[in-house]
Amino acid sequence: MNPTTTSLPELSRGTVLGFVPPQELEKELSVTLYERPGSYLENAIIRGITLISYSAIAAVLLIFIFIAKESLPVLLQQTDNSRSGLTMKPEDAVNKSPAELAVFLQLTESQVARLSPDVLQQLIVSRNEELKAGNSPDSKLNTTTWGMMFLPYQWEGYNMPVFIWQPIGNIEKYNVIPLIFGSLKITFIALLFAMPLSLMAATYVSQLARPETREVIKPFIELLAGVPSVVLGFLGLTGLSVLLGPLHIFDSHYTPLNALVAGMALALAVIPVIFTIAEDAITAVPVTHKRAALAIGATNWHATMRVVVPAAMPGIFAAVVLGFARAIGETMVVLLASGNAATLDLSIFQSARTLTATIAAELNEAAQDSAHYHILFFIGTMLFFITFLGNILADIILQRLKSRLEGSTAAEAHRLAEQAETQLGSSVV
Amino acid sequence: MSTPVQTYDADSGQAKSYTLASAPDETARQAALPPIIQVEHLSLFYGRHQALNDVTMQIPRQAVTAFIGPSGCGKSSLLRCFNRMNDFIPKTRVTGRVFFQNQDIYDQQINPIRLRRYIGMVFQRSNPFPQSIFDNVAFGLRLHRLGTPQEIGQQVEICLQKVGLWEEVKDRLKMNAVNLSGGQQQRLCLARAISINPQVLLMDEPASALDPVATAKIEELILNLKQDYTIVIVTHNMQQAGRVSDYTAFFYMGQLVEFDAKENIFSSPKEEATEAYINGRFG
Amino acid sequence: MSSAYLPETKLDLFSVPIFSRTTIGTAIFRSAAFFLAGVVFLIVAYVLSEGWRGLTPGFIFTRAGGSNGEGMFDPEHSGVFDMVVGTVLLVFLMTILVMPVGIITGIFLNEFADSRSWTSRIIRSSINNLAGVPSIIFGLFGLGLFVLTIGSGIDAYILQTKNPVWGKPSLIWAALTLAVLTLPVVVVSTEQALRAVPTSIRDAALGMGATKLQTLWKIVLPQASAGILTGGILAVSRGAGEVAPIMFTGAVYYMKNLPQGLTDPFMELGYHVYNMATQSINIDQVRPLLFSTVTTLLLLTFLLNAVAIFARARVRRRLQNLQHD
Amino acid sequence: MFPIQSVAAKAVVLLLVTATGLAAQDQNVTIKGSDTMLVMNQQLAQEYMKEFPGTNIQVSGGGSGVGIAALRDNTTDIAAASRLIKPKEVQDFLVNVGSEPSRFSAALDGIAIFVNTGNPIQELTIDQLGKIFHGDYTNWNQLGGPDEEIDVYSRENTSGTYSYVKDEVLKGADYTTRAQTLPGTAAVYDAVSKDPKGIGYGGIGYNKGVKLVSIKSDPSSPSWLPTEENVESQVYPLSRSLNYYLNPRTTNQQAMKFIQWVASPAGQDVVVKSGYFGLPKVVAKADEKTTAPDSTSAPPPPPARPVAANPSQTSTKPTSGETASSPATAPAVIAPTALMPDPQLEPPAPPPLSLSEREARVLVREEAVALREAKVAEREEKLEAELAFLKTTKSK
Repeated sequence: MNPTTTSLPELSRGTVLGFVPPQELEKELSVTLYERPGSYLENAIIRGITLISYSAIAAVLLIFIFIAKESLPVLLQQTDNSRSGLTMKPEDAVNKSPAELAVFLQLTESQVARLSPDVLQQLIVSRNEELKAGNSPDSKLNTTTWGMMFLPYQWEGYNMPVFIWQPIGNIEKYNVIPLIFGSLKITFIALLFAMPLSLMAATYVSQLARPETREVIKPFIELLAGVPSVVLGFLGLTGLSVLLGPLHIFDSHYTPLNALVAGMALALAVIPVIFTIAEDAITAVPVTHKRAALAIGATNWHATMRVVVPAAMPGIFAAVVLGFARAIGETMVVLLASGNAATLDLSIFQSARTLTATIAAELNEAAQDSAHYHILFFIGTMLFFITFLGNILADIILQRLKSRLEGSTAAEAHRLAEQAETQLGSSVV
Repeated sequence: MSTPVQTYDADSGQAKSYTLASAPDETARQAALPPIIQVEHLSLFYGRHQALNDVTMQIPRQAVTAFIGPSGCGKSSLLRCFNRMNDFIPKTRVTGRVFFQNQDIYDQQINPIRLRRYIGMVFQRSNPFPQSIFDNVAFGLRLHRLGTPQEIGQQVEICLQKVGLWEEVKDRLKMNAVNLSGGQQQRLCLARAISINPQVLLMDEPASALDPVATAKIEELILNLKQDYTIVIVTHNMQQAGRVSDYTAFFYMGQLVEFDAKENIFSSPKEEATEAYINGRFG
Repeated sequence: MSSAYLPETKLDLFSVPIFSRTTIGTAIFRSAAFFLAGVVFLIVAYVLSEGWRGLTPGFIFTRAGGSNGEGMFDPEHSGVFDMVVGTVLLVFLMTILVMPVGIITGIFLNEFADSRSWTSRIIRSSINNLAGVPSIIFGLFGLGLFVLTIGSGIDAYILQTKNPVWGKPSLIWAALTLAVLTLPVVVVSTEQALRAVPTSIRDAALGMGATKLQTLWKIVLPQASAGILTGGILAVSRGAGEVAPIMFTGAVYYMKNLPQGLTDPFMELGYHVYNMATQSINIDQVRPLLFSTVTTLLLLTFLLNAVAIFARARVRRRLQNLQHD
Repeated sequence: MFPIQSVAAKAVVLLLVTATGLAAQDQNVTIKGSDTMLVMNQQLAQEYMKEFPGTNIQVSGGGSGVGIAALRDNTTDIAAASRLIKPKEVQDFLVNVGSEPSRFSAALDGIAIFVNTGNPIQELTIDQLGKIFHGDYTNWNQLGGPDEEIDVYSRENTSGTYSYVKDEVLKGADYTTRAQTLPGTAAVYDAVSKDPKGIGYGGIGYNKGVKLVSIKSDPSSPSWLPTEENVESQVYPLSRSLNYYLNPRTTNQQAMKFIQWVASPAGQDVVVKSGYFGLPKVVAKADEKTTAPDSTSAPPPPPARPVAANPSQTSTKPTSGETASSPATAPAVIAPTALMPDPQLEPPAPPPLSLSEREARVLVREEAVALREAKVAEREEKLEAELAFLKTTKSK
């Protein structure tokens, strides 16, 4: 007796789609199981998807290569803006070897070879002009060395070694320490405002607020992400600086556009970043954790602070790190609102100049392939690495959060899943 | 009446083979048919963790086979090996062989996607697609290009009738399946699974998330469906295994401890561990 | 007056202490949240109150520079029509360019790549880094790669023309630069949208014998589409406000005609705001114009953001409903 | 070549040209560069296009450096620069283009020094100013003002104005590190108008809401305000010119035409309307008279510096052969002959130079004239020395 043939037609009133009679099953399987319908197309599509995904890597690599290439002369210390005063007479050009000319003109030999004699002479005239130093002994210095860029130096006319960023003028001064200091100072102030506010708000919105409140508050704060930074900078420049004006009673050196104004305006740009990521991280903590705490009589507040927030700590930390990266990379706000004075003043009522604002303001005007141009790209490289490190740090932390919530390996994840299923199942049945 | 099962086993020295002894008539009839799935020395690794250790067994045709055992014993993993759903878990490694209708499904040449058309699966939590009820059931038919639109319509009706859902939903086939109750959703998933007439139906704790009434309905369905399909069900509910299964396999720590007709397992287990588990002394 | 029947120690189920850690802590957190919302409200209110007066249809539909050459900073006669058109065109092009790549990358990361594999890690950290690159660097990058390398390359080798056609700042290059800039936004929100689709649904489809692509196309993408769209809108609103990247790659301060082709430059709202804030000769005279323009820009980005936030909330709610069963 | 390839190539070309749209219909001129000149350029462009329909002028900012780099890369027709081209940039041009760009002056600008309206300070010497900007004076009472800190407002160090003040006022010394640098001259004016302790500098065109300070070169000389005539006559110590740079080999006739138009009365009217000062025709006449090699209608470059810094500035350099042959063809507008536009396209010739009322006013001021002539003489001397130098170069 064959059960399949007897039972199935009873139930079916029409064709039994996909039914394979047992006697034919083995034969059919031996064919169909080996079929790969459309798999070439599928593979091609998947390969295409993979390939396109690599374009993100390509973009970052291209950007990095582009920045690094332009900062290479500084990194390799090939730039030299010392002015020896040793000029070359244009008429001597014919006697000089291409190599000598190349060194003198700071060109490659192949470039020199392509120049017509006329142009060559004009170049020498122009280069002579550049080399004709002022009368300052500082003009013989190469101000693009590591030492000059990172250590204080006693310039002519100063009575002690100082850090100075003044890249325009007879003697270019490229000390980047005030810029790094300014970036850190403003970023620090911004985080000082943004961090507690946005973290508290994130915790409140995610855990403490009633649903109706959350529905109103959350979109409002997230709306801040939609304010273009040029508008934030403009508001800092025209609104905040006036609003904070009365603070000048605290400091006789008070300047209307200062690190505080810029920091607060920057905080507005950073808050949505920290808020969104932290809120996501806190919401991602399984609700069971909190219920467990609530079930033993904790208040909502205690359950949130003792159970949920600690569980989301890595995510919160990552939010802060990403906020830091955003703050240090933000350009327009600080350019407009910080006053941009490259000082090493600790006072928050003093202006400060950031790395990004320096790039934005000066790159426009720097002559291409000048030392100034290369140093600005060197700053760009530094920024790239700072954000890169920040991102990697955040990535590692987030990964840890994930494995904390999901289990570290696939096997463990599987085991945990099975355990959870068991608990759930037995509790119901 | 005892019927020894013919095992396909080349090196039987180490392998465990079972004789399905003193089973009732129906079991004997099932046992007389060639097994539909044969497992040989199957071991499964998730990364460094070994989930299954040298399992050898056969799944009888036209019967309900239940896998029982404590959490983490590997029963679900084995079930997922049958239609290669484990492929999707990264770093999974399999040794040994699994035959489905004498085809080695871990053969390099096998297309696991085709395999799943013959071996359907119902999951622990109901997972209807967020589409209409009709589209849910018709999904597989359309996917595998089975039948004309009219035939698909008929088939949907048949399947919904088979799972006893037709009367409940026939007026709202266009409704989003997500809005059904938990039990209804699970039955819908069942209907979806059988819509393409698979040879084997794998059920991974299909009733564990349901209330007793819904569970009873599912169990009833299982008993009905075993007329048409070979069913393998994973459950940690002993009573359920007792109620629905013809054969029961007990797993412990990734190993198959005992596999026999339900009556034998529940009344006279051969292994101490099985007895301990059935009597609720651990697990 | 207490009754003698009640036990001496009674359960306190009603009192709520006024000054407990709970109430004070919650109050502080609540005030932080409301303070932030208030700040946003203030900013919007300030800009709107200064700018709404000038925000007439006439303002939006009048060509920049006025009809009789009053100049772009004349608040009486100048409009922002060119800038609105330029912004819309730019953002539209950018969306077309960034969406496919961003969505596909998001799909790859979430559906095809093992999240612990090196490829996906490198891609993911690339995306994060892209998000962290200062926007001014994007501008230079766009100028260096798109305008001066690719554009000039097209001119020199394909069109073989001396007069730059592609090798100059234009709409297409600015849009491409912005596309690179907004790529992370799209990728991340695509990933989030995909992650929100329950695995069980994927398993169901795969268990029916669907291939990965079929599962993706028939089950996952329809589910995630709203979330993916959100990403697109967020990218658009981010792109609409950026100034630095387009400064060198296509935005012009003034031109007579509206852009008519991919290789035309364009005027843009954000850039216009920047110029007015820093270059205007008479800051008081320009202020109303400036605020009206800022209002236009804000309304544009807010509108897009509001749509995105609304869409995301809806998606989230739907998913929560799904998971509650 | 296989036909399929050429067909494909043609298709690509067609596609690219189609995508280019209708852009080619109008005659395009692009002006890019100095932010200071943005507003003026826009107004000039708008006026010019009204007068000559069928042209399409695009104006964009970015900075003088960006403009000059764009000119070198051939991505703009005209570079606007509020400063003179730097030696490094000249070298860049020579290497990449083979010649240096030609300079044309568009307007004059006086760098105003200004304080808050509440500040009693009336006049300052260049020396005092230098000490303020350098940070030697930190309190207004050191200058006879109230006992208050001095807040120094400056432009970004890339602004042409910044360099100019650094050279002319600070004599090359550094600004105090506490100087606040603001993006845009308007921002500096705005900041000083709000800050009672502030002092700033910037183009005269922006002058609103502040008090201008009279400047004198040394304590004994008279002090000058940056008024139109004082700037034109160069008696005001801080005067400079705003320039256009053009690639001498440009094929864009329309660009040339535009520049000529800017120097014409119609163009100069717009310049004045946009807040800057027109080009002094008197000086142009003086140039003609002294047969200065820079046969432009341009004003003398700001005193002393440009000539010293940039000898190669002169356009009748023997090296650019064609230009030397006919320096007198266009006395008022500086056009190297290679650039001379089509007769058809040629704009109406600028009217012959005559003494306008404005110039007459200037001439009345005897002091001013004396000073100016001294300056012209000085410049002439330098130019002659320069010429001699170049001649030796050539003969060699």
